[in-house]
Amino acid sequence: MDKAALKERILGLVPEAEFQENKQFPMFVIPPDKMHALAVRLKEDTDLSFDYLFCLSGVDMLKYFEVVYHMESTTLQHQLVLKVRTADRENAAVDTVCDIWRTAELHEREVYDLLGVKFNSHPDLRRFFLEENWKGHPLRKDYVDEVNIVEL
Amino acid sequence: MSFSIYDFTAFNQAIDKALFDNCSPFWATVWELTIIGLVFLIAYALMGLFLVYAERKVCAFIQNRVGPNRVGPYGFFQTIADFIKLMLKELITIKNADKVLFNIAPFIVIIVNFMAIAAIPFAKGLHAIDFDIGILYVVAVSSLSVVGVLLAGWSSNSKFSLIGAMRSGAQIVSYELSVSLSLITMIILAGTMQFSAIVEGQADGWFIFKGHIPAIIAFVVYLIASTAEINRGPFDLAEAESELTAGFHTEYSGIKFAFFYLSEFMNMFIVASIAATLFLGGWMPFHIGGWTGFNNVMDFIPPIVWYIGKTFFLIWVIMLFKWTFPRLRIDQLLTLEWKYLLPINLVNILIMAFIVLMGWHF
Amino acid sequence: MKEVINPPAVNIEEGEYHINMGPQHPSTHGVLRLVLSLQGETVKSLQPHCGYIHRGIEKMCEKDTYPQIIHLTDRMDYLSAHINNHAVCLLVENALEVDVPERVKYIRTILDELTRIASHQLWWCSFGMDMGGQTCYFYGLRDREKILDIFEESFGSRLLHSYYTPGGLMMDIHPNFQKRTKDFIKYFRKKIKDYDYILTGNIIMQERTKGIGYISKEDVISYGVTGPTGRGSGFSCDVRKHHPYAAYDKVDFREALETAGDTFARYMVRMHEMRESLKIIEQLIDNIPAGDFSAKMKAVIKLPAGEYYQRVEAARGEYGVYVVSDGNKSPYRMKFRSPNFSNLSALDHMSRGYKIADLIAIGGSLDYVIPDIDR
Amino acid sequence: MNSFFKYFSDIFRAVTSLLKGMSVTAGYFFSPGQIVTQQYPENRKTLKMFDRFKGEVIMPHNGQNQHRCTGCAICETNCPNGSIEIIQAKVDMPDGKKKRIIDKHIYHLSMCTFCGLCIKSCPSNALAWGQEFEHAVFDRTKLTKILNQPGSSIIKDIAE
Repeated sequence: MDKAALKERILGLVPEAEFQENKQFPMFVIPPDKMHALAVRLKEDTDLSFDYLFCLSGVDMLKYFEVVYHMESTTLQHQLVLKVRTADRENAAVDTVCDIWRTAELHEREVYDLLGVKFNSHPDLRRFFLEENWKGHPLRKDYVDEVNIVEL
Repeated sequence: MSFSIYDFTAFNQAIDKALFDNCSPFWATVWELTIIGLVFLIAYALMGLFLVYAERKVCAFIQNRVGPNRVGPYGFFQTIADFIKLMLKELITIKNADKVLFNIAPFIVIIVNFMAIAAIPFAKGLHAIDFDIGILYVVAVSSLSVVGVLLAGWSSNSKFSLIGAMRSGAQIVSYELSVSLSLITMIILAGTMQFSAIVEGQADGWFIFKGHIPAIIAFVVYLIASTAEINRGPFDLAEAESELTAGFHTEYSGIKFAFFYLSEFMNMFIVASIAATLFLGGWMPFHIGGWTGFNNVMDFIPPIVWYIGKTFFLIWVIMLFKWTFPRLRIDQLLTLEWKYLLPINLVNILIMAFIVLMGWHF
Repeated sequence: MKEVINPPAVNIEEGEYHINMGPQHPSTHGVLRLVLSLQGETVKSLQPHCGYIHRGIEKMCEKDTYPQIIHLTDRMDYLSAHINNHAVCLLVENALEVDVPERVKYIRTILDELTRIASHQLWWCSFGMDMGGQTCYFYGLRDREKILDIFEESFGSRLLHSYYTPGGLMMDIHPNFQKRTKDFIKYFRKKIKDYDYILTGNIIMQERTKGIGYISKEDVISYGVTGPTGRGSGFSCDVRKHHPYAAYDKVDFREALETAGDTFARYMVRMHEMRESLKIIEQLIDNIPAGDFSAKMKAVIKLPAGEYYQRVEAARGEYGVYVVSDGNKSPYRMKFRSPNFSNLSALDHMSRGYKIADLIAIGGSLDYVIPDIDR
Repeated sequence: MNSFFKYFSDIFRAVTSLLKGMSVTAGYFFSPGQIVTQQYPENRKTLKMFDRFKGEVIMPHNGQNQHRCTGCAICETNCPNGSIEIIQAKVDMPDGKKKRIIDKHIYHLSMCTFCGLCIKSCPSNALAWGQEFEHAVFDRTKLTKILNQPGSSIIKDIAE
């Protein structure tokens, strides 16, 4: 499916989605509550069949957190990027997709560890890299650590 | 007192006579035992150190390396340096370990080694005891070493050690069978269990040549099974460095670790000596029945050289096993024993018995 | 007493016990800690615990300029350092729409493939050692040394090269480079037969790996397992084929695919890949076009605001770089999609129900590099 | 009967595969000429690193104790982890103007990652790779080096 067809298809599934212009991949911003249902459709529908989630990253945009899903269909060879935004900095939470793509389990733990975005109904949401008693989330832009981060 | 490198009988008898002439029979026996004990202790330590050095050199050459070459010429004193280091190391005591068993375990392994060595004939007349059930004795004694390994693993209070010990238990118990059966095959051929008689019986040709194919099969089976019995690679599941870090001796340090390490090499030596004695004629030079001239030339080489040569060749083969093959898994190990070695062995005994019965051997 | 960090969230059944494998263990290939729950010797479940060498590379990248990031990506998957650097360079070049000289593309492709061979050699020898055959380790390292010598002569370092820069290369290749590479191909074609004799054909090794650590194609895709591990289960995921970069569209090579999905299949994929890489190098080494070794780049590289993603095929799987740029000289957010990270997530699934010894073999066949997981 | 033959063919296959492996290792055992180990401290005299070997960053000086560094501090900004510090000095030129020249080019070898960005970015080619690789010292402070030699000056035509 090419870019235009994908755009139409996704907007048909989630009318609230916002299309973003990008040279590489078709990119959409999805409302957080719609994400999980959309993800199920993306994997199940035969004309989409996005079965391979190759990257899941979290970005701190200061006003909001963004969780970015890069996915690909191994059969149809098309790619798609979805973004979910959450404005709450204290209790940022997004629905998990690790029941759809198993690879998300560790990726979501990493995002939770480093950015503090919680994932609802994740089976085992613990810190992945840092100790359990670590304070703060290092990849946040407002994170300060005078001991470990050396300013040059 | 006559001393000959070809025959130690007269030399031993002279010492024996001198002691009994000068002391009461009780003290003479005590002196004899002390002398033998000291000689064996020194020989054991030297042999162990040399074998460690030999293994490091052999594996180095196999792996395109030079091996130890810093201490002494060609690194010959490397193991002595290592031994001194191990002696000086702290003996770590483990919390919640069973202290008594933990301390006893290395000694059990070493004592078992000594007991087995006692029966081996090194040259003509050069052995501590010449039992008439020598083979039975060696097989019985060497199976005791599993006790040491099991105790070491169990008393360490470490899961890695425990897994290693349990593996070793299963392994030694099953491989004991194949070792004994392949030895029985040769006993049938030899008609005796006495080591000296077995060696004398090979004066006109080694058993591996005299016994046709069954002897060769028994030899191969014995090599495999005994390698497994002494926990050496590819059967080193009890240690399994890449799986269990060091298996049953994970928690040992210093001289206690050195005991386990030394005993592993001495086990290899014992196993190789038995194989050399039973299959390759022990200290008996290479003889071919009827070729008197050739036999005389062979006789010129002292028996102790023959013995050491054969033993070290077998040790080299066992080392080659370790440095070539990947390790087996525990279920494969047992499959190999119960599905392959044991049936082959049983059939082999039958064939051997048949051959001996018909008098088809040389 | 200090509390146990990250206690495992599993219920202990009767007869079940836990073992900490690592962070210091001979066959975790670094500081990976696996909490195993065992029943006898059978693995019931497994929990990876990472972060023992987490260096915060993604955070550091936010302070560095794009040419400086190169020296950090070196240190992630240090065994495919060139390929990691390639990803960052390609990302910057594609974002700025720089036309990279053909010569650079060819050299990069050759070096990537040499890196892949070197990495697979190290995998082979450490896999052999995991299986208990220590001699493999030395044979693998001996042959890898030849590649490292080529690297050292051409750009002075053996492991962490920092040779690629956005726009081209640090310096031109050494005059001896082609000759040495050709010598190496000749040498290695001979030596790879030893590999087959010692390990591939060995009955013990085959018995220990066939049917062990099975993972199906669906699971592989779902877990995002790529590289030789994914291709061992029949997941055609070679980025070089599907999204060709550098000079990969000009060479003829076969994507090594196996369908068995067990440890032996993964082993065979890597053995095939070494041979395919030799083929790729052979096709390119005599045809390196003359030209500049770098495109003209500005002194300060600034990416236009936006998001960029670049995928390359590293030795262990698909390596991705995701950059959010706000138009400054350093990225706003940089995320690395490291192949080992996803591959590790499947380890639990693969090893359940197998023995400890199998777990070691499965781990060896995944070929994880811990700094790449931890970043 | 079929399984009977399979049993023995299995054994035969296994034994041949093992013998193949042993032939390789025994082959290497008996050919010590293939040993690849380098005897390092002994071969110190003959050991020569490749021309491009990245041992350390040095500042080449010519016979008159002159270097090419202008003290522009581009290498300092380009260094990813702050292993270079430039200390500049102001000198009075004969025409009365003040001019900044290099006072100390401090190089922390302990922090250097050998990425080569300083050498690549230097506009006057003042830095180069040195082949020295035996960096072990007993005191960490000895790893901080001053690259411009004491009393050195800049080569005239670069200063202009």
